[in-house]
Amino acid sequence: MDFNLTQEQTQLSDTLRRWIEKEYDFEARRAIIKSAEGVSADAWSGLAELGLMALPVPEAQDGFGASGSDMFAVMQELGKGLLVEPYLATVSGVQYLKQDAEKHAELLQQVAGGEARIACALGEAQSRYNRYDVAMTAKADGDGYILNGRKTVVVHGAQADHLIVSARTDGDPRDHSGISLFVMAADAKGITRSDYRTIDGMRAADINFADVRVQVASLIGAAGEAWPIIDVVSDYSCALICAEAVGIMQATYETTLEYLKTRRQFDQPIGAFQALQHRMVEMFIEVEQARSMAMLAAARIGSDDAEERRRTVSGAMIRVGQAANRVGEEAIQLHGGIGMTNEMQVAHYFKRLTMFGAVYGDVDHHINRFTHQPAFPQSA
Amino acid sequence: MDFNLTQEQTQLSDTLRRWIEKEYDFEARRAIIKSAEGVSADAWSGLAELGLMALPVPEAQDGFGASGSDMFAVMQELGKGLLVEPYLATVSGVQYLKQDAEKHAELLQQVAGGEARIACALGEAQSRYNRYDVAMTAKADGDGYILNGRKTVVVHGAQADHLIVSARTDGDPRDHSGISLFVMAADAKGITRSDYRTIDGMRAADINFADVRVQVASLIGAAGEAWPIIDVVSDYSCALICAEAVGIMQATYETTLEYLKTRRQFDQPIGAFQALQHRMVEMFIEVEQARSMAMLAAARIGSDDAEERRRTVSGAMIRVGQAANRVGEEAIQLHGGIGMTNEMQVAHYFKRLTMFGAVYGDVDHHINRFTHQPAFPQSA
Amino acid sequence: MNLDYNAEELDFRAEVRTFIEENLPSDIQAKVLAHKRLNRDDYKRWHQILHAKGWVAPAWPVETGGAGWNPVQRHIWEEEATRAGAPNVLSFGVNMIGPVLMAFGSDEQKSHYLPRILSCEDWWCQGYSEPGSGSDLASLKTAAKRVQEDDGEYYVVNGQKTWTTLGQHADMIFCLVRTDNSGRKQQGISFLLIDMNTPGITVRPIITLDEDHEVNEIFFDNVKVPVKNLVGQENMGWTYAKYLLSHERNNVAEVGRSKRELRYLKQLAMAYTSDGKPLLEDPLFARKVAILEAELMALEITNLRVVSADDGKSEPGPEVSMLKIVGTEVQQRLTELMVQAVGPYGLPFDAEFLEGETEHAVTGKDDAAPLTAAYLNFRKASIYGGSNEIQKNIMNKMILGL
Amino acid sequence: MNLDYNAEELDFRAEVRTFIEENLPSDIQAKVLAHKRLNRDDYKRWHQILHAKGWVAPAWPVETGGAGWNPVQRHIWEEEATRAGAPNVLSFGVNMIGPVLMAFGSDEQKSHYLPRILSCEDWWCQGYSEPGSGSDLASLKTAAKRVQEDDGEYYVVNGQKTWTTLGQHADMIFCLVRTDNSGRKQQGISFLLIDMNTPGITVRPIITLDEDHEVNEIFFDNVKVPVKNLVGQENMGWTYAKYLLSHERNNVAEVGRSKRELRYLKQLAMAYTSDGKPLLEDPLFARKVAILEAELMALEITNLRVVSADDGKSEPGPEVSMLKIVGTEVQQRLTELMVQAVGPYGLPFDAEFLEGETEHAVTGKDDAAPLTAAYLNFRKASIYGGSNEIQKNIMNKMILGL
Repeated sequence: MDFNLTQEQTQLSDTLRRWIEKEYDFEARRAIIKSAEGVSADAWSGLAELGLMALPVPEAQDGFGASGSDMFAVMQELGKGLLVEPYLATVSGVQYLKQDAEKHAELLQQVAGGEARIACALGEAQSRYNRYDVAMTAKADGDGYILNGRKTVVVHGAQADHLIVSARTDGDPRDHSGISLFVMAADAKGITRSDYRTIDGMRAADINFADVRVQVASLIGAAGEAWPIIDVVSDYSCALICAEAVGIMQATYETTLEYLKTRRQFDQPIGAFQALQHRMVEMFIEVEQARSMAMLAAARIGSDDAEERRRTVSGAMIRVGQAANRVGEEAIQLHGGIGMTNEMQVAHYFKRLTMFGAVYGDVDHHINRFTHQPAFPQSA
Repeated sequence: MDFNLTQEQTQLSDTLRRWIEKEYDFEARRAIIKSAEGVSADAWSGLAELGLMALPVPEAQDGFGASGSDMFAVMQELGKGLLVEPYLATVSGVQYLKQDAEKHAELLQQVAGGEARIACALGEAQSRYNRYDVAMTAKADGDGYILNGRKTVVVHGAQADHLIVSARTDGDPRDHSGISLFVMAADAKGITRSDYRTIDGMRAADINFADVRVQVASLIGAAGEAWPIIDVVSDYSCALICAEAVGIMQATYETTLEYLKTRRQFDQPIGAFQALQHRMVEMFIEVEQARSMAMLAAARIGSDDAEERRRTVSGAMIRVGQAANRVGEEAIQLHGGIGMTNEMQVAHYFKRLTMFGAVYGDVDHHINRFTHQPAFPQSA
Repeated sequence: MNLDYNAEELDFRAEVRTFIEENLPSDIQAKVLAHKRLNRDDYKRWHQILHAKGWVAPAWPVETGGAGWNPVQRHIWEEEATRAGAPNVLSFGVNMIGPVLMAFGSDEQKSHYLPRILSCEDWWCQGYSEPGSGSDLASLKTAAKRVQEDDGEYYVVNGQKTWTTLGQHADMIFCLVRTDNSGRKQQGISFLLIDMNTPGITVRPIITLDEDHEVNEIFFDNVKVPVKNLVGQENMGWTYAKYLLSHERNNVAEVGRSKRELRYLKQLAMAYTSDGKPLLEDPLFARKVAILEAELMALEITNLRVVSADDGKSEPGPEVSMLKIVGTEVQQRLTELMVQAVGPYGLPFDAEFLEGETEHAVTGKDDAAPLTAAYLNFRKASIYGGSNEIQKNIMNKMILGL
Repeated sequence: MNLDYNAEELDFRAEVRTFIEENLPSDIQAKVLAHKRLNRDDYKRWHQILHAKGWVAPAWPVETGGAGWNPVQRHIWEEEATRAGAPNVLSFGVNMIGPVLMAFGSDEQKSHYLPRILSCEDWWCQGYSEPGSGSDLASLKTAAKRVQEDDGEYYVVNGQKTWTTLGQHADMIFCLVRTDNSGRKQQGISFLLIDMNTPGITVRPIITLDEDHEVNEIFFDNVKVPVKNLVGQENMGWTYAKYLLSHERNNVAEVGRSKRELRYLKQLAMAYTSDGKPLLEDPLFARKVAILEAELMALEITNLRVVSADDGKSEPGPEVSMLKIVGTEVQQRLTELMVQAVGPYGLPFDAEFLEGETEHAVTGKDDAAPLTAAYLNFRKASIYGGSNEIQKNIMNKMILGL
């Protein structure tokens, strides 16, 4: 058993941290958010040079074939820096492509080289966190399919040049079977994207598909059998946002602790008040418990035991989700008014933590998933 | 609008409080609990002399026809004194008899005179908090019924001389219809009672019914139509245990506050520590919020609007139930080791608060009931 | 013990309800109900409608132009107004400086300012907090030095105030300033009325985390204030400030507003679905709503207990701190559950829609678009007006005595 | 980062598991699993079984008769033993006085007492707390005066200790006593070993709120203790006490026990029904179990992180306080949910059944009968061994530095 990062992981983390301090500080980030694109091509190149794009790509496609714990280390640092680049979207995309890697080797190589950005267009207006709730259709037509429908709140949907899209080739809207996955150029004919800001400094888009024609070659996995792929890749993404959230919470804890040491009221630092000390201890514990669960999830996302993977990942989404809520709200309360201003980094940590479960499922969603695992009555 | 007790209510409360201080202090109570009977005939006479037995009985049956808020005042005082007498059981029994008062006038008069004690035998091994889950049967036979079955954890079942019993004259075990209510002498042939202590100083019994024959005259209400009666009387009992719990919490709060003022550690009263001060403020708020809900429930138990009554009573069981848990656990923690000893009144407050929902439904039960009211989507 | 309104109170409620139905402008109401941001004109318009009716100052005596309502009437008014979606009447004039002037102001100050508060000719803001003094208000440093000039005596004010709510719209500010440094920090504070158009005043927006411009920093650079704008006596300002804070209790529990928001939350949870079913039918979500509803039911009674014990004359007790704590917790929890109710639709941030610049949200979900911003904004509720930690300190001192 | 056991560790686990399966007496196991009360003989029997195997003192070096296991091995042992339903080996000898004697005891003390700890010939108890000194341990008052008598030098001890766990069974007690009043309260404390059979010692039961006799008051009335029973130097006892407290970290998170109890909770929630369905299928109950399970999963990793960072030599860090806080919260919550699971069956109190005097509970529900008593009993977990408030103070000082 070993809970330390490997030497390589530590090295990459350190390099990444230094890069963020130099290239992606508060002001730089603000400028990127305010820009028309909402993301930074320079930052993308910079991250690619550090090896972040090649990291999750299989070695066969010019990548490094990173483990879950490698990604844990990276996401934690990206969290501390609150990066708004389409990294998670792209990495999740890579996971989809990996399920059918030889077929999609070219795109994987492009990602590894920093030349492609991917977004995953899975959610729809009615689907909430249930990725099997797919109304969008893909109709077989000659040597391909014709897609019609609308995907909503697709994170970085307008910043990607490739989209991974779920559509129904068979079955009723909430059937688990009959769902297919396609990868396509984001500017394919019939696709229109409506880009907007998100409250946590990112971008998302609603994407309309009107008679979009794709080839059979764009399928990921077999037609109609995408659900197990979506399930496993969503868990991968969950583990990554847990790691990211741990990084944000660590930074939130540190900045709050620092504030309690320096802010003076009633002729003493406010950290001298015992009621606040105990609450800070509780915040520390929240971060450590969340870190433990995020580490466990990262270690299990490659597991062959699908039920154990689901249990661990949903357990992590529960525990990290609770911590994200508590740590974020408490940090603002302990900062008082100053934490309410957009000038303070802690406000941005808070916003990101607030949106922790908005894409991959909130605490209740994962409680439901956790308690509906067949082994729930026995597990411990 | 008036939130004060009336002059009569205040007078009764004061008299009752003085009586408890004199006749039912910690040592007296301990002796009663240790006694073979587990309750005190003297105390019962004393309470009857104060008018407590006549209080809930209709005026037509020699009672005072008390309102919900009269009972609120009384139960609050009984709570502070942690009385272990079969008062709630008897008063609940009175409510059942009141549904068919002329028929059961004699027993009501006996209760008013302090000559009868009643227990309500509704729960069964499988029924948990669902009083419609009745497996016990009553089979029509000539001019009466023959009862067979087993009632469990009947509070003061062995101390009562009359029992009110639910049994199924029709339908399947969990049907709402087909349930009938009977009142009978507790020593009727075929009844065997197994008496035991409860963790909070009371008594309860499992009661077996083997071919127990009762007359048609012992029916309360119409055969097979007891469910609405059980529903309304259970709400009445709920409102009363809420009031009792508020009395206990008030006493718990006061004794804990006193302890924080007198117990010294690190050369100061432990109440000088801000972390504990804030927690005591939170305890104060819990008690006041619980009191408000208990007052509202007491005011609404006579309401003709059954749904508003259910909503208010279940709302009270939710809020008071939460408070009972938080106040009890926090009082023990703030007392430290000394609160763990059976010599301390606070330990007994805690035990009673712990068992708050054990008979009439825990917080989850009442959340389910609250959220399943037809108007839940609109109420506020 | 009787928890129902009497006939007179029911009549009053009916009157109030009818008036609001007939007079609340529907465009303002729509903004409030939809959690969109109000502008200066929205506030002024509603203020002037109430002024015309004589209802803008519920607690002021009739002879000063107020409604002269008793505490229960005021509660009914607040409940009905907020229930219907009326904006709050801004506190700074009616509930804050008004009562202070009535109690401590000169006759000239009363006759000049009070009518202008009622008519909204003067929009007031508050100059209490400073960057260095948040919870520890008495440590304030903004200095006022008394000087004699050719045209009369003045205070020259230098320093900075912060968290000045809607100060960008204000005509007047009431300020705590330091006129003496020699004694305890609570001594040497004076209470000044300052025209916002005086040279030397700079208002700088503070953009909050929801990207709203609601609060400001105000800088004073040799601002000359005539001595007649001193309230009461020099160096006695702390007394007046405490008086004001103790009267800042008006509708502190916000029960009416929270009931309205609870209904809105339920509507959302019926409209938004998971797995094809309304979210309100999900036991886990329904549970959270039920617990909150029970808390709010209790708060309503707790509030009424405090209100009905209020004789309108004596100082409000520390129970007001309890109303503030529970009231803000309920408000915050409501916004939190609304964000949860809309799931992924909590993510988009549509500033144009919030400011009323577009008719519909970019996502098409107009009901969801303002919610996360509202949640973020409402974190202030447990911080301003005396943080909930300060309220606990007050309750500890005044009730518990630890 | 690798969260799995290596092959060596897996082998060790298999060995441990087999041993427990083959050697844990089934009657003791049954009591533990059913939350019934253990008697003196139960503890001794298991202790001696482990002693025979050489496993009674996992952390002691092999040369002193210990198992000499590393922290991960100890963790595996604790996990397996508690999982199977083995009683804890009593801490007072093996984990508390043993390490103190190894570090600070005289050669004579070591050679006499250590083997008797391993064999359980001496049952030890702890004399730390006094009625006036709970969290503030150093304020203790029990006095020891050094006197010369004909047959040698003695300490004469007068005073009172309290919360002495299982002191009614003990042969020996280690005590903190005051030998000097002149300096700071932490100075002037000495560490004595006292034979419980010495004249002048009275043990009085404290009955806890679950009507159990687990703790005691111990009175010392002119109790003569030979000076050779002083550990280390006079007036240096606080140093040894702190050393002991910092080593009282053994299995403080109680992960193995809590996992066993979680499984038991789920069994209960499958056996007890509401509306004809197992309670575990009620979304509200399942939710509480899931949240607790996730907390316990996290705690297991947090615990392993601390364990794997422990080199077995340096002082354990304040992380141990975190394990204590979260560990006790989980344990308490488990007992709370068990009580909730059985509904009305939490109410009956069947002392005879708990003490093993009857085979079945009076209600027939043997599984439910002990649960409320266990819940009540476990409130102690956040109080003793340094209350969770004290743990937070420690963490604040050592980690946060506020």
